Amino acid sequence: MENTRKREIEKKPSLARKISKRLTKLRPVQAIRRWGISYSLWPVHFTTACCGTEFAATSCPRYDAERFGFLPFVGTRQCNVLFIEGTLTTKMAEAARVIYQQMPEPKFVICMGACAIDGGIFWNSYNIVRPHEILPVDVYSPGCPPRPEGVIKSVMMVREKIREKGTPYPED
Amino acid sequence: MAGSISEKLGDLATQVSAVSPGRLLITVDASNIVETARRLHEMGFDHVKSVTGTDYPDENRLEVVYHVSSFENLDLAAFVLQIKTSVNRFDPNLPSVTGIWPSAEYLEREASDLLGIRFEGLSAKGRLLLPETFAGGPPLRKDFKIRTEGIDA
Amino acid sequence: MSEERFLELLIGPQHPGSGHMKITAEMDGDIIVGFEPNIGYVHRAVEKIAETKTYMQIIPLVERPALPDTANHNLGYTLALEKLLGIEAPPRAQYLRTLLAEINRIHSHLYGIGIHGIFIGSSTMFMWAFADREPWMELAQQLTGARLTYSYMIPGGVRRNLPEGFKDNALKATRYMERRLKDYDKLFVHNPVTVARLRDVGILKKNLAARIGVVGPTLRASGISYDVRKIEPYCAYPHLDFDVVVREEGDSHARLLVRVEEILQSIRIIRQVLDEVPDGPVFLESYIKLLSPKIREEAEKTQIMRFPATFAALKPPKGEATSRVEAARGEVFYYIVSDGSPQPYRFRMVTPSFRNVVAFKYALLGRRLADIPAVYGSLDYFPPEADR
Amino acid sequence: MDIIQFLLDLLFSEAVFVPLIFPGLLTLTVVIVVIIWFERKLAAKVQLRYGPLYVFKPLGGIVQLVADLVKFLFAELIVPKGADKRAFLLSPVILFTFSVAPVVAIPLSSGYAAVKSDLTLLIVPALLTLAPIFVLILGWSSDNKFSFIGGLREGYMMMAYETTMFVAVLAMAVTYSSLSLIDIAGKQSNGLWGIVLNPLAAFAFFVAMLMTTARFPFDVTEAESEIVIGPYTEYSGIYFGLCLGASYAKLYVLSLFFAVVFLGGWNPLIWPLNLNPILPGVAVLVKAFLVMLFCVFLRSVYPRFRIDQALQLGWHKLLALSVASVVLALVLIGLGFEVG
Repeated sequence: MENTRKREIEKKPSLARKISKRLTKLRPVQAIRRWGISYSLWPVHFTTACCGTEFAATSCPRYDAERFGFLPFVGTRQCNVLFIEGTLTTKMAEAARVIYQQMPEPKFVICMGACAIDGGIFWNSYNIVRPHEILPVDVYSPGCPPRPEGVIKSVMMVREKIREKGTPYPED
Repeated sequence: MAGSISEKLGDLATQVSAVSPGRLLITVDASNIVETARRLHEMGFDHVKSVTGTDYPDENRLEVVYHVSSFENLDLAAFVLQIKTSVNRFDPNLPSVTGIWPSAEYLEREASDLLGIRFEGLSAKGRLLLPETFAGGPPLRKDFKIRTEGIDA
Repeated sequence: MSEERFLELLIGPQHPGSGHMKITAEMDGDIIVGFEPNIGYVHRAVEKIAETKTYMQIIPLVERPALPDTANHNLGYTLALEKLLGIEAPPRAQYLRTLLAEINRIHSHLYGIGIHGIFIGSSTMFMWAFADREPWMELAQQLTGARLTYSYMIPGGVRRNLPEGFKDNALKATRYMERRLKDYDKLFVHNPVTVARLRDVGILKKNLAARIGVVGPTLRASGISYDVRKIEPYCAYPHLDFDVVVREEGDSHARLLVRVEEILQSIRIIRQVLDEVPDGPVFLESYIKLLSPKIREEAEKTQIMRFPATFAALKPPKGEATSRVEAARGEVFYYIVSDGSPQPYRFRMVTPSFRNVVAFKYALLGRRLADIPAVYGSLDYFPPEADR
Repeated sequence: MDIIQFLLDLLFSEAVFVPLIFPGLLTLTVVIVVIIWFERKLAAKVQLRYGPLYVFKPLGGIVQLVADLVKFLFAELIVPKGADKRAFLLSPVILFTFSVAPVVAIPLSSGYAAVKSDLTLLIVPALLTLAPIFVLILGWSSDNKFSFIGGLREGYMMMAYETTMFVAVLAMAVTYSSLSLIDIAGKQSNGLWGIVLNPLAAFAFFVAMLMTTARFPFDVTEAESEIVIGPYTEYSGIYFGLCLGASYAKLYVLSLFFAVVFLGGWNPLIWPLNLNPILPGVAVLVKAFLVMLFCVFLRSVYPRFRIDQALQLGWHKLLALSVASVVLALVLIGLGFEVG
């Protein structure tokens, strides 16, 4: 008796979920989803180090990343791109993890600068963390600091990645 | 300049000398640091530029350097006083000069964080730059090794 | 009950108004009763790493903490190193150093004004300031080959000579900037809303500012005419005619105005430098002699200097040197202890932002929550520079 | 057949057509998409940039917001651990509903309105008053200090602007001696628009409108450098879209209201065109759109006020101004000035 009731409770949401899942697996829906996400990459406002100056320059007049729908936004809950702008220190790494967890799926991580790849000029510092140890990085953008063109290129690469491979659904 | 300072400090300072244009070296004993600070402050040296230390493990001493100058008196501003004192590496205790120079607060906190010097009378506790969980000794000491370039790196 | 009167607000490190630090603010309603900046989020151990690097490798290292203001940090370090080595750069190099330092000061100030703008909600000011940084970075790029990290000043001179057509471009940029500053004035600097937000906010009185040891525009906005360029002139500054911008109010708006007026002074300096730059070598003759004849010929042809081989393991004699220069955010102070080996025994760098961090507490207590970004922006606080 | 006929009748009856299609939800969606695009483009123009461009290049990226909406639609919906789940999930929906609802009371021509009442001038502001309460609730339920502060700020602002707004509306009621929007628009047919008759009321209402919809320079509820995005900080996915939409819906409704009361409504259109209910409606919509454009354009001109300054302005200056507008209206009436 109890078992059947339990199954019912389990079944009820799963039916709605099934339908929604079936719907989202449809080709046109998927295409729309990819199109929407790829044109609406919002990086969260999280400056980890000095590359932030060049990151700011990326969305400013000469380079204007907003042309691509790339709009730096303030809250973690609304954004889908985490930019690691340069060195990640031990203290900041904790924050970076929390922010990554706060962001809704689907989300992407872009690492900017040599420091975010393997420490760069600070490779032997006692206080840095390599981002790939704590976060699933999608794209690296090399340079110290990368020029804004390089940052835009890395955004383009994420876009291509979304279009070619799609993005996982949160429940998968 | 060196003359007037050594006159003011009297026998507090073991050495007052001009090392280069605009730079004066004052060596004092660690116990006299607050009194020295007070007298220099009376002369018009109103702020501290830097509080730092150099570790000499061979001599078992930590040389603490205060760089002091003036903002309000522009004649004194041309001079940077280098006040040097030494403390024991294993028991680096120094009285805080924040009572006389509030500008030393963050500098002293940094020195205690990175060099392990204990400043008595410093109100703020806890680490400043390093994470609270940082393990290992004060990083700016010479026995704190980091990786270096080379064959064995 | 009394403990629950206050709301503890943690701002940052991910917060649009915090930058790279965590601010613990205790709020009594809308009033700040406790304020503790928790810095160190960008502490990358520059001082420790410097002990493992050769003197030339430290040049790019000191630039990284202060990315918007690399030239002045580079200059300060180079001056300290030259004091250790007992050399002095030729006059033309001194003028070129001044030129780059002032170009850098302008675009660093623009950075500060822009961030200040976005902090109190003017996105247009942010965009304009960042747009107008570009011509100056372009100029610096023409001179040095890099957008931000110039590494232009080396012991004994500068890396490159003045390129052709630079003077015309620079004069064009100065004229453009003067025009744009008038636009800023209308849109932001004297916008009634800006004035309402900034005037009488975050006041640092004259004697307080001196006591807590703030530097740069923050100090000068409090009525103290302390500018290292005048107090202890270096490079070409003794030969140049410029004014130290001082304001008496000591509030956030005064700090903004000091920044704007310093841009005008920098333009004045750049014009003088372009007119008066003497002819001659840009690198110390004794170092040029060390180059092999082929490289020397090439360097003479391209006007791009090459390092002599000794630079790879530059060994200054045993001793100490200190230097101070006026960077855009204030005085940078270097203290180097050499033990005669290729690496410094102790390298100390005190940056203006680190010395200004104390100002937060004094400027913000008793103010409102919305004043945090207004004061933060006015101090032009750059956390990587403070944490090093 | 009858059923189909019935359904068609139902769909085209004003009670359904107005709230759902024109000028209700459907039009609102299109207007929001276009106005946000305009906002971003306009700001970009002032700021020497292009703004959204590549998403649909032939039309200059006009579907940028559609892409953003699609992204929000497919984004994960996060309910924070400490949040009051029911309030957290319900209040944005109700907020949006109440922000759109007043649209039914706004007539778009003399014969085209869902609510045919003599009191429409009061219904619109009255319904709008309900929305901020849900901002307070959602700010509280998010279990986030910034949301909480944002919600409180919205509450304070509500008190400040609503008084002004109501007094300004009262001034217009006195001026026209009517409480029916249809009457009011009709009385402006002689070319004497409300903004000319009583500029004080128009100005007070306009500033109050900026305050209620959190436009610059009164962006204090969503002041990003202080409290992230204020009450909406914890919302992700489509719920954030709803919150954002609610703010623009409010702007839309108030702009329509402003167009009808102060900008002559559908009046430039002469008699034969009035027969078709849609055409005058388009005229009102265009006027409202221009008002909205002006509102969003202020973003690129002004920084933001502090909350105490905004409140001070609301209570000290605007309230006095709106009272003055009532006096002006009384004087007009007292002089025997017959409107319409």
